[in-house]
Amino acid sequence: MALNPWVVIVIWALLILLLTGPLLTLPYLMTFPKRKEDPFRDMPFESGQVPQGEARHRLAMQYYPYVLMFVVFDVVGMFLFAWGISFRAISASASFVVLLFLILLGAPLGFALRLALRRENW
Amino acid sequence: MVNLPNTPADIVPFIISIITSHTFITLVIFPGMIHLMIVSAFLTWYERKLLARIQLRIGPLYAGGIGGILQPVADGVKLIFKEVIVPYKADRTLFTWIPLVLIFLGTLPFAVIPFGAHWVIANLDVGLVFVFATTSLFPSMIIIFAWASNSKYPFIGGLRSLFQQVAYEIPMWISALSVVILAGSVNLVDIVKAQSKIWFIVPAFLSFIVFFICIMAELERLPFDLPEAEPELVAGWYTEASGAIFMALFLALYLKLYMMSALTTVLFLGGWWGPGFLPQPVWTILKAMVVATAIIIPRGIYPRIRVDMLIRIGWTRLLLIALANVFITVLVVNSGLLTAWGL
Amino acid sequence: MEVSLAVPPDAVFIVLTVITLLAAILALQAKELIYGAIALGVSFIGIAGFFILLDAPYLAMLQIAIYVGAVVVLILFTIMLVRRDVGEEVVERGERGESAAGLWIAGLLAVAIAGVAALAGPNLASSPPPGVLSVSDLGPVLVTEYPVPLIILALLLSAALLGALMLAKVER
Amino acid sequence: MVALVSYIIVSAALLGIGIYGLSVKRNAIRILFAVEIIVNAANINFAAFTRYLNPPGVTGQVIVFYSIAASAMEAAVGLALILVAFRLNSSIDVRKMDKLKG
Repeated sequence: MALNPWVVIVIWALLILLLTGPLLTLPYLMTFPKRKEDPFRDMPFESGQVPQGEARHRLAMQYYPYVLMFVVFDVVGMFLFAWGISFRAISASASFVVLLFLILLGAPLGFALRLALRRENW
Repeated sequence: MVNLPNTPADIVPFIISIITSHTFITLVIFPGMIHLMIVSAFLTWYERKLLARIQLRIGPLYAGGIGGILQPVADGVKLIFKEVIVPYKADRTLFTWIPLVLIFLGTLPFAVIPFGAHWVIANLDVGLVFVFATTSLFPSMIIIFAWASNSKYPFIGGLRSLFQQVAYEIPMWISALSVVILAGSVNLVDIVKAQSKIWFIVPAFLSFIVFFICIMAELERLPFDLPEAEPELVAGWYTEASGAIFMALFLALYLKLYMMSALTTVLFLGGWWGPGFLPQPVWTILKAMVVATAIIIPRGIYPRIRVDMLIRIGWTRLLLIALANVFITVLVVNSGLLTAWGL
Repeated sequence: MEVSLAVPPDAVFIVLTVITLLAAILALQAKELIYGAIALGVSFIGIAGFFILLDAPYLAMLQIAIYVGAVVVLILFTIMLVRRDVGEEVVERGERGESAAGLWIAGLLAVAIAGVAALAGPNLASSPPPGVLSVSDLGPVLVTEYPVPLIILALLLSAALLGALMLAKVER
Repeated sequence: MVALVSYIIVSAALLGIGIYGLSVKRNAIRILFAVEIIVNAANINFAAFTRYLNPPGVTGQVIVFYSIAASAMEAAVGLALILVAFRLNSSIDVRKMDKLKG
């Protein structure tokens, strides 16, 4: 009896939910919704101080370029995987295109890193 | 095809036939649930004991005979019965259910990781990409959890975690690409089968180093544990987690540790291959434990580095080394140096 | 009585449709933008499910890794960069009438396309024909048959990276 | 089995949802959501047509490949634009972006 692997994965996912669901569902049903709000008990931890100001503050832009580079190189990575699987099936000259692809991306990567590393830009 | 029971007398043989089927055994017992529960509980104890030994302490001692090996069970019972405190003005729904999603994401990749030639839950053609796609969902879940906590330390820790995982994901993929080129497949079973003569750590040693550093960063382990740096951020993005929620997060992190160790084993350390006096799955688990030990030990030894340095290293050094290694692999494969080992 | 343990594709299809459409609606209608982003991610995962049904597992993984793994992260990051009180949807005067109009336009368009498709339905395939390429066949097609789009893709990626960085940079 | 029409209908419904969001929402990030939903509706069609009408070929899958890459880049640039708009206007409501109006 050979099942389609995707069906097995769906069964596996349902099994995980079935077994780990009670871990949080039971405490949730038993305690969370019924309790009254207690400002002292529910106070966010701030090393014993009373929290001041907004917790979800506006964050610094400093690392934004890295997230941007991640999005770009995610695409590159997924493409390279598609090429890597079939590397043995294609000729070396076809792989040259991929080399060109990477070289073309090298320059903007370097420039983006240079921009990102300068603190005064952000 | 299965015969559904027609008469009440057929029900017992029907259930037996289900339980003894290979799919059921792989799902529930061996690479599946029971094995994962035992190993992840063991890993929590193992880490505490190992770190204690490194720092000349004793560690867990009392619960359950040998060296307090039942300590995880005691911890679990304690945490389940503790009160769960949801911080003031926190987003209750997300705060409660994201830990469950994290456990789910930590467990799901085990479906495709082979522990033996037949000990794999689902022999998927896109196995490696499936693992990477699943692990790429961790950062967003962590930042959502941190946002939902409505507290300053978790928010800072969550952001650091986001940057860190994002910075190290790409080098990790690119270093795994060398393995894919060598094996010519992303099916994890095929990747292990391709290592029957030589483990990929030999032809792709640099990739292994890069991959190992990247999984240390992905797992937020020292020296890359900035998201949960104790002196600065109390406990990072899970500062506000308590009781059952904390247990769920803890479990998710250890499942991820085991998953990454097993993945390293499968990709670089020859998976189930080993001398024949032990069965295949034992070799996989042993090698994964060695990798896990190598991941844990630096926690007792190294200091942590600064967050901007960390991200810069990931993007400049590791990415370049990984890409260079892809080219080296391509050249080696094309030159035919590895034909002696059937690659 | 013999039954197949393989799940019928119809049931899977219906479940996926419900998840995808509901999540897409929620992505636009949820009060908090964070919930909207999560719903958008769920909707993308549902579409990945469609790709799996269509025997394109690599595309499904691509969809999850790029959309849910990267784009949703970027969206979450941006939501947290624009201040929280502004990130909230502000329902102002006049939106109700517009939303009715928008609903009409969108509904008419969708019904028109679906109607044309349904009219042509009997002529279209009712079940997928056999013959599927395996995962390893996507790569050669990408590299050998379409090299020029690949180079253009590299240029597009560079342009997007640099453009977004120069836009987001503080100007002095 | 699932008929090809079903995929087209799902895709049309997604397109409808996307166009609704595009025409009604005023929050720039929501508009981006709507655009992504529309792109995905098109992707479903490509994958379905290539599976049903061109069986052992993967041309449609390659198109989806590029489409996903392009729309990821579109999201990156779009979000950068939203950031700039927020910096200039301290609002991401598209109807308040009227600095160019005379």
